[in-house]
Amino acid sequence: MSNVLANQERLKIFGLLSPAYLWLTVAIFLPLSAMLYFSFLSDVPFGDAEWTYTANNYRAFFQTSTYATLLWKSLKLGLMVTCISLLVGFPCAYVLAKAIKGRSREALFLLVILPFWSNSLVRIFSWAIVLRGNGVLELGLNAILPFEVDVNLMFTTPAIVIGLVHSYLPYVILTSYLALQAIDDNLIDAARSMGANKLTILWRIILPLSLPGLLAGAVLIFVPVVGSFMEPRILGGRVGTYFGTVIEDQFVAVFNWPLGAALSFILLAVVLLILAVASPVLKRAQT
Amino acid sequence: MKKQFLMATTIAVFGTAAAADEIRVLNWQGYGTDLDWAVGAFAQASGHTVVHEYFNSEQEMLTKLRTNPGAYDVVLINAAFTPQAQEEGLIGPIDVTLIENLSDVPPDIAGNPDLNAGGALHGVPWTWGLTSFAVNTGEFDQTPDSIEVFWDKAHEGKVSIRDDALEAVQFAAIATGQDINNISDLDAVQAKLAELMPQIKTYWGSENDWNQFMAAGDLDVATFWSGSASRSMAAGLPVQFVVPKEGAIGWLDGLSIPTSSTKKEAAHQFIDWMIDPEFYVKWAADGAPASANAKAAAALPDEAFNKRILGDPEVVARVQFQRPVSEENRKKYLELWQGLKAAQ
Amino acid sequence: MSGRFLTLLGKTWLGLILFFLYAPIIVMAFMSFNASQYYQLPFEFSLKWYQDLAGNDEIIAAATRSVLIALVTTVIATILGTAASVALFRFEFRGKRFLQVMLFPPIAIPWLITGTAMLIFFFGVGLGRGTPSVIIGHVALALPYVIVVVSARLATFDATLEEAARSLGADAWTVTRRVTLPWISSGVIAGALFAFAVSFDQFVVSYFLSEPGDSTLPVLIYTSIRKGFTPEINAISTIIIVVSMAVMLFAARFSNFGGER
Amino acid sequence: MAEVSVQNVTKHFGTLKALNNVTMDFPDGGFFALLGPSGSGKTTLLRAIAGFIFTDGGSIRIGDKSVEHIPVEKRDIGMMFQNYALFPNMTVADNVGFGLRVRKVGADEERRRVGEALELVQLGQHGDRKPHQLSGGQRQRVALARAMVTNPKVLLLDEPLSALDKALRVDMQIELKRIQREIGITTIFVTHDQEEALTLSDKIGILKNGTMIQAGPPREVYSNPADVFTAEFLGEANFLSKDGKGVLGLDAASIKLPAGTGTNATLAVRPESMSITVDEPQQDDMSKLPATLERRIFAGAMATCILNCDGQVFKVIARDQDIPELKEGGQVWLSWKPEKTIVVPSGG
Repeated sequence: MSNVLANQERLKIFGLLSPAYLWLTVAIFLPLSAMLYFSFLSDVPFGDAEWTYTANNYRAFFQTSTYATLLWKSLKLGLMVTCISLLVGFPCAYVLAKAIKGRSREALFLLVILPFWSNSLVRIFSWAIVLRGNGVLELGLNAILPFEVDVNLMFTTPAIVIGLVHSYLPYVILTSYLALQAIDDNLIDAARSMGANKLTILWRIILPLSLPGLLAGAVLIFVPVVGSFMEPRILGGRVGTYFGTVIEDQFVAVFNWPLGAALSFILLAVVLLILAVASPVLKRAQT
Repeated sequence: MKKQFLMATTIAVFGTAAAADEIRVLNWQGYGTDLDWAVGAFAQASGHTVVHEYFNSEQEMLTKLRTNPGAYDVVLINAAFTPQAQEEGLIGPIDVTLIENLSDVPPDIAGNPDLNAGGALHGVPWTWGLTSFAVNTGEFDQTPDSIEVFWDKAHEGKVSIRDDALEAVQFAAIATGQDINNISDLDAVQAKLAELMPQIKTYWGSENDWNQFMAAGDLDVATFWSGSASRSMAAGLPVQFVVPKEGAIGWLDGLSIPTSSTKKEAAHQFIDWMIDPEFYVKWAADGAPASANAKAAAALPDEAFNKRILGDPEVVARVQFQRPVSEENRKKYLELWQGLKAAQ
Repeated sequence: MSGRFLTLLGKTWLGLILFFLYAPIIVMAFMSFNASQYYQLPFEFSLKWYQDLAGNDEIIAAATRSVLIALVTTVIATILGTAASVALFRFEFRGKRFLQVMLFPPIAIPWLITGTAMLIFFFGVGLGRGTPSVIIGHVALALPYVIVVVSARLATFDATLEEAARSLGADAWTVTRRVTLPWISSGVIAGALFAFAVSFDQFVVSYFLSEPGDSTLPVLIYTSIRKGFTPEINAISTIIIVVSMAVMLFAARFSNFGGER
Repeated sequence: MAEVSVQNVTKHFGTLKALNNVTMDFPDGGFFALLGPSGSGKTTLLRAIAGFIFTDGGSIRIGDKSVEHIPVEKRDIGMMFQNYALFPNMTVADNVGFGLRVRKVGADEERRRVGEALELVQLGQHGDRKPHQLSGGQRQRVALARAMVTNPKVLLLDEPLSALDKALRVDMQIELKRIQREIGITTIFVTHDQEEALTLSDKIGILKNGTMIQAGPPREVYSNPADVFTAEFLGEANFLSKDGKGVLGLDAASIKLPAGTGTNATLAVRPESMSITVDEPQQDDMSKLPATLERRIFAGAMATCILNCDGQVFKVIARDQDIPELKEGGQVWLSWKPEKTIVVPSGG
């Protein structure tokens, strides 16, 4: 009896999961495996190119301090962008989920996601117009403020952070919103009836209950930001060299795919390691 | 009208106005071959239509050729890469008898050793130009004549070079008085670039970047390509292209036909049209690199950028043309450049 | 008193953030009406770029193609992703953790690398280039986002609701349809919006996998950077944003997602 | 423990008058029910007492303190929610201890009082469980313990039993009453179930459209409803007349009315007040009516009969053994004592 049930369940799991994962396998996992294979070659095996198996591409990471320095710089950038996005986005999601009701909430929710539907390059270039000297920000501030200010953020780390926070903020707003919306308002009322003030409610009830959403948002931000290259390159100028831009160079400018792939897999390994270390800590925080 | 007539006669001479083909051209975007009027005139005269695909680096172009056999009929290749493409068997020899305008290309260009890799012409010389620099005329009373302007503290934070390892290294080689194709003192290059870094506001990646930075007043002086400079000047930006006394990097672009092309005849016709003076003069009016065709270059009006600056034999004498770079050197240059960038 | 003040403060914050999110969009739209080709200020009104755009078949075709590909991608990725999320949420089985972890590589590895890998692989297995390959790639890139977003919503789902429904005699499918799906609908819609955004902004895969002449809007933008793109790009982007805003707000009027519990 | 007093409280939601000049006293230690259909304002009133809603006018006192401007968290109340609102991220003990921790009573004190509270609701062994591991009835007890553990001045219950099934509900009613008696806390609960209200409370307030229709002990509101609505809402009633107009062509002489009944009053009789006999009852002091037995529904000790009296349907509930054996369609007599006729003042 239970065997039949187990079989049925297995069939169901298979039926629900296999389309998505089959798709991912064909279009992502197998290609990435091929890439992993390439990362151990001396050259991409196209045409008449000669190649041999080698671990040199991975060794390259350790041979100069350049890559490690840049990876560390990228990790710091990822952490900073993630923290800022969480601090900025969570209150937004809270207001959206708890303070605004009905139709206007849906409309606002859509408005948060809509900027995503524009081309990222166009968005980044628009930021450049805002942030550069004599740009929109400076003109705007000088129009409002009674005194003259010089604002030229272009080609600085703050410019990169602004651009990245802008690109990824909707993720954290969205996932936090979904989690917050699921919190029964009665729980908040119940806590108040027991004498809890707003801070206690936030700390003891709302944050723990919305933690899955916050974490999903944090992962969705941290992971791609560490490998980002477009925002740093365009908005960072001279200071915009990061691990992602070096990988991009290997693929776009130099076409040293084996080295680029090796660097990408090192990035992936480090990111997964960080998530693995962080997940039990965060899981404990939830209870 | 005259052009159509010309084209018609060209084709009549070949006597091969065969069935209409669709030829696929692989090139930088906005680099001559994809001009609407040019493609339209070609289609009207020959019956062949033209479809474009673009690349963003030479390496990408080579990869596209490798991974898409049969997809392209004409490809633009920088002479410094022609030997590699030829060695890999990606491009085939040109049938010179099918390209009538080739007779107007001076022998020293047509005989370029890189274009003639493997002992036969593999790239029809099309355009050439310089990688030097341009200055914002509003920031200079007198146009500088030395590359040392990049290291001038007066322009600190208002300088830009392209984010390209080879170009950066060759640029510094010129500044240190070395042969760009045979750099003997790489340490001097590195030191010179390290000294340059604090001067730099940002790197530029594309003509678009360059124009926007200049237009926004972010830059006083930046490396640039001659063809792009002529376009920017034509568009009204207050810039002046400079070929300094220390010299400049020269490059030559050729049009090649992939071995795997199935429409070679139409491809030859298209290349012939591309080096036609008729086409070139009209193109140069909106800003184009210099033509490899002497007759085309001569047909330019006297005030034209390409005639004024690149037509000057004294200038040409200072140019060092790029030769193929070995894989080993390429890696060395990249490491050097990345190390410098990462240190910022 | 303080409650009302906090609410006001919160709404002001939300307003500020919306302004931040739209700042570049507004600038983008403004620049489409600015005469300068190099995005120079001060602003000088002109409809030139819209006129140019009307005559630019290439951009219009590319934009249309992008929208169609994004729509197809959204539908496929949302259905497959939601099914997978439900399975990951509802069942315990060996290898589940592994499957969840496997969602990270597509997000963590820059699209550039994934796109290149696809190119090589598709080339290797002879799948070749063309719109089907582009869609296969887009769906694969959008799937992890859909699964992560829908799972985040499911994680807040009270499993006892399902148990309650089943105890009332509803079969698994009915429970899914009547209890689970309505609960996660806002997550599914959010996932769909993300899938659309991922596909619509995706240039690497389209760049490598689309047939010459069949480029999408991001590919067109990416390849034109070198020479410089004109504010025509701003014009088409502005039109797309305005139209999607209208469509979405219209749809929001007649749906009830993300609404009351 | 304290008495609660609500005086002339008014609350608007936009144009909707949710509470209209509501007044009711809740003496110390009593068990009170707010009863009414949905939308009557009973929950609004409870939430106004709790402090979730600030009223537009009138006064609310808890003990000797006027609380209109005091927010919930400072009112020192205990509240139990319809779906219990247990914190899913905390154990049972942490849920119950939440209010104590907020009050910073110290870890030992907290442990002791949580233990006591859980003992009181007979869940002493379940402190380490998470809410989702409990049954519906257990959750309800946790919610109750949580609401009481801080010794609040007043205990507010919002439809506390509505999520339970019938059998469990009756058990919990008894349990709730026992605990309330034991600690003697002033308790106000909202319900739409009249039976629950009648069973549990010392005093019932009946609301309709935001207005307090009647407030009084259960027996009083049951037998002397203030208006037709109350009469109908508090159990079933067989109407003899409405607003002075006879609902059936009754032989007026056969119905004995209490003295002083106005001519335009509404008259009704509860189903359990009527007797059924085959022969016409001989007592002159009884009200009586001839009727046809239409259906007889057996339900254990009791039975429900549906009768037709001149086109008007009456319902009678009586002990099964007291109803004569008759075929459906047989002729019978209905009779009841005159004081069992409910006289509802007109215009109520």
